[in-house]
Amino acid sequence: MPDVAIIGVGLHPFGRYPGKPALTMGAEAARLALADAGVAWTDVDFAVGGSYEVDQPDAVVAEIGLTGLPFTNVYNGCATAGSALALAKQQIELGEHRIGLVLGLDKHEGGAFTADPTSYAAPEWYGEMGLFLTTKFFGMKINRYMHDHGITQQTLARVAAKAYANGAINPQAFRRKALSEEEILASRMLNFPLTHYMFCTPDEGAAAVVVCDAAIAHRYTDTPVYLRSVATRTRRYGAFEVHGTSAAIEHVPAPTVDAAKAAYEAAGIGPEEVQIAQLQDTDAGNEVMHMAEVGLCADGEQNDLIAAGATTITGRIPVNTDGGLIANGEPVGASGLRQVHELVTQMRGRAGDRQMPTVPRVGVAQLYGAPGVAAVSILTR
Amino acid sequence: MPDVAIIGVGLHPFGRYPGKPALTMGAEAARLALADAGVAWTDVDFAVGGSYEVDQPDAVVAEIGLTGLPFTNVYNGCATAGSALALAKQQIELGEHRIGLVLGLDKHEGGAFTADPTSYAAPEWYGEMGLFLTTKFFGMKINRYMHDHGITQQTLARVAAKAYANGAINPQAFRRKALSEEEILASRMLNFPLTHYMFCTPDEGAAAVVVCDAAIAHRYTDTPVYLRSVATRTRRYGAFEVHGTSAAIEHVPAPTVDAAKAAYEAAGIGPEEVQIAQLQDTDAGNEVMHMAEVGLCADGEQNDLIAAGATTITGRIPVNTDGGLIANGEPVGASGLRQVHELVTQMRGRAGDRQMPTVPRVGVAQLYGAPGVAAVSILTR
Amino acid sequence: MAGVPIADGLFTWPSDEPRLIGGSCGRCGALSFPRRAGCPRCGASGPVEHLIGARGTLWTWTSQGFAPKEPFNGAIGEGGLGVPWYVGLVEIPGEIRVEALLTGVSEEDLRIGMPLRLVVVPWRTDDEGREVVTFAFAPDPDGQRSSETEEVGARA
Amino acid sequence: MAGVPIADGLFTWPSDEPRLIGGSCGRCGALSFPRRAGCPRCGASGPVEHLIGARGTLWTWTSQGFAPKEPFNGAIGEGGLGVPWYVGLVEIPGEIRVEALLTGVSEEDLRIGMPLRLVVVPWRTDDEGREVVTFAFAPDPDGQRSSETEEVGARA
Ligand SMILES: [Zn+2]
Ligand SMILES: [Zn+2]
Repeated sequence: MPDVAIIGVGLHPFGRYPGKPALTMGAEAARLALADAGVAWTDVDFAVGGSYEVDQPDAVVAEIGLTGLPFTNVYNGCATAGSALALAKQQIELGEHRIGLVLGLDKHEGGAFTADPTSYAAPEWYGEMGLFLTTKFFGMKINRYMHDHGITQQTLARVAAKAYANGAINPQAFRRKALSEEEILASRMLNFPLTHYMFCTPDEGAAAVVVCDAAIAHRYTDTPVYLRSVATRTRRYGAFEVHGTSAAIEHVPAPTVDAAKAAYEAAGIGPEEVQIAQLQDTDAGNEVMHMAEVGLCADGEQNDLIAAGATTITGRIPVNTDGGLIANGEPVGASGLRQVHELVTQMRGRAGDRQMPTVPRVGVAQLYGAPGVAAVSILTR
Repeated sequence: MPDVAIIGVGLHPFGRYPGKPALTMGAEAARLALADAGVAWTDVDFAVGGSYEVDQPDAVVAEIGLTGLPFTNVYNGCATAGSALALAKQQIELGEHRIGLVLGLDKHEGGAFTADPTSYAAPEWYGEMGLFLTTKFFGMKINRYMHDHGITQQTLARVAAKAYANGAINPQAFRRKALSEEEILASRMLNFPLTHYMFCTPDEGAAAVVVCDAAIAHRYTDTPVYLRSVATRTRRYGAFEVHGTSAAIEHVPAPTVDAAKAAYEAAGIGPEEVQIAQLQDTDAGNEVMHMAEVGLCADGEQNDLIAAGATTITGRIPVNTDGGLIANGEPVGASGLRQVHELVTQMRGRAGDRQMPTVPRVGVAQLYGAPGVAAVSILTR
Repeated sequence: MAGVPIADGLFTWPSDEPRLIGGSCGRCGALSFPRRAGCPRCGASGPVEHLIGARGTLWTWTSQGFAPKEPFNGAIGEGGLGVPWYVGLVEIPGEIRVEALLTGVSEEDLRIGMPLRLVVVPWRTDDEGREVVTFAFAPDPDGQRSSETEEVGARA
Repeated sequence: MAGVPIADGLFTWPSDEPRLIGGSCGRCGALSFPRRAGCPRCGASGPVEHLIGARGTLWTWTSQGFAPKEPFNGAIGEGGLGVPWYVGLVEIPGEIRVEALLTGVSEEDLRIGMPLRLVVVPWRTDDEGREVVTFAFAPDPDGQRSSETEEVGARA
């Protein structure tokens, strides 16, 4: 079965672009990724797209060329990029196609998401009672985690401060102003223990990745990065999840734990080998919990690790080196491909001011979203 | 590489169900398909969902069981089921999974679709001028086709009358009243030459299919139907397509032609072997053109074939034996799986009043939708 | 108290001792709330009605520092929810954890493990002038803290 | 005629002989309308401006028997579009086919192959009271029918 290589990445920086359609941003990201790979669009065999706001990202072919290729759109909330990468990987592994484009694009214009609870299998009264909100779930999840494992609110502030610090040295970030832990703690309390500056915001942007059969990667690049595995999982009965009206007392791990286990196993790589991680930091609490869920540390070790700077760019296991969701915002369909863009950029040693001192060999990207789906990808160079 | 078998199908009849959420209909269709296959949900390794109205059909797990399985949502407009089947087939062929559920569900409450033109890569002025409509494209396409190939409006009326006649003997159809060709021709002209009764309407419903590695199909059924191939394609430059502000003078075939060619080739089966067809009949003109596009006849032969009853249930090559979109309506995400439901039902000889006299061995299902995507699947028993 | 429940089949009403109406799976025994058409663990259809215990402890909680958007239809401020308001996951011992609004609490006295009891509270006045009621959990002075009350961590 | 175009870069205006503004690909030569950031055939970026011929023939057409919904913002009825109104694909010989509203036509005289010419027509009055204009195609008494005028089929 062919290995899969990433030979090009492209990013339309995340932020606010009034009047600029999502598909236009998507076309720009696609062009950048193709140019980075040195691949002509007419040589691409298939494509996969992901977006929340745009039902059919494949419509981008009107902008980048009507070549007739198969172009499948996928959507799994915040984990969309995981599903897209998995599908692309499968198509190359089957040998039917050799070169593919994976594209994410979105445009969320201000404010939180609104939706019909019944479209998420939640009852109508759940929405009427004001419970159909993702952020309050994150507050409840980290509050219990802090209780069980002694994580402090100071640790949450440190995570957010790191995100803004990384954003400040990333020319493509949305939030480019460093914020102190004090400023973060003093900002408005949104969902105890999470303050305003501990959250990311929905925004706009696009990201693209060109993948190919690893056997032909050398034609395009001297620095291929290999997509070793992608695993996606939904929640099991007993996991405490978004939009859950109830949860079982029997406790089972979160879907990220299941996805990570499957991804490590498929890659033949253990979490102790990971040198850089991109984790879903919808808020600072999520980054803390996801560190343990993907096996980078044991539950409760985060206080000391983070206080010691282990997750900063010069630390032992840098997390969200480009500022993550907190500094980049989250255009849902594109967010996970921004993670891959950053891993590839670091693994190629091209991250500029935010380059890790030692170019990493093994990276992990993790996504989590409503209504309880996770994706974990392992990359190596 | 494993062959892929369909071992169960389930249908929540299409129609209007005020107050009933799409996911509830999806859960019912999934249960029916699982019961038909004799498979427990806990034995299903993966799932694929498709829907227009519900962003994340995977939320159905709250109704049918939180087993933690990977559940990918896909969306390619009217061709969604093709993308979903293709993805399911790939996962089984890769050998990672053995049993999968493919689920489509939707709930369109009255009226035509509205959307933002820029989400389909069409300019804003195109919508402001009233051009962002799919039905007028279908009127223009069949009008030119009639000009080039001598198809008559009477032929269009015959196609619609056949759809209503088949619907009348299908207990699960939405439109169950036979209509005469005269009534169809006399109904209001919507988009010349297409009258009101020549069009399908958006509605609500769900359909599900259980697929497995053919090597284990005998554990579940004596009448497996094999999914020989699925091909999906987008439009090429030169094809005359929905939401096109312009078209090239150089003419290339429609995406259905490309998808059909790829599907026949992959299946090792030619169009002359097809004994039953389910074609995208968004309107009667589409059925006429799609007959030729999937190779069931040459351009222009439709007048005589249809006048002779060749596409009726007792004809040489029955088309849309369950009444198609015209008699069932189109819940977009579910529509293509209804086609598969009907092919499987006919191939098992269980279609009751509408059963073909000779149980068919080879069937084709074809989908086409905005902004110019097509899917063709080949099934055999 | 009178009033129309916010939804049918959600809690026993009218009642002096209202209970939440859950489902119990005939195949695997899993409990769920509210009762659905299928079992959330094994997928078996038709869980049977199960009245959930009215007393429990707070498993986790958070505050809600901004008013929710549609489809929220309760009142905010005077006579309605305060801002911030509070929501928690309440563990009913040996049964299930239920997500619910918390009433009669403040950030200062909320503690994981504190005893709570089910109450039915006014929610809104509907278009026909009827009082709509819903369920919430309130501090239970007669209850016991859960056995795992010790907080490992401290607030910053 | 005065008026503000419905969109920038769509047609040359004001002008006695307006032309649609298309794009021509520097790599493969493909034409497109309107001009986009990329070539719809090969994907090369930056097609250059190409003024499309103002005369053509009707490649196909249909009627529109119901008023379109938003984002349609023109007038229906008095002084606006009639119902039904007409739309077609107009072939500009040797260049491209353009989708457009048809004006000054009725179902009786519409024929595939008939000669048409570009016109700029009133569309609506905007919020500031300005007349907005757009493009359409109208019968061209000086034009030639296309060479493939023969209709194989007949209307029912
Ligand atoms: Zn059960
Ligand atoms: Zn070109």
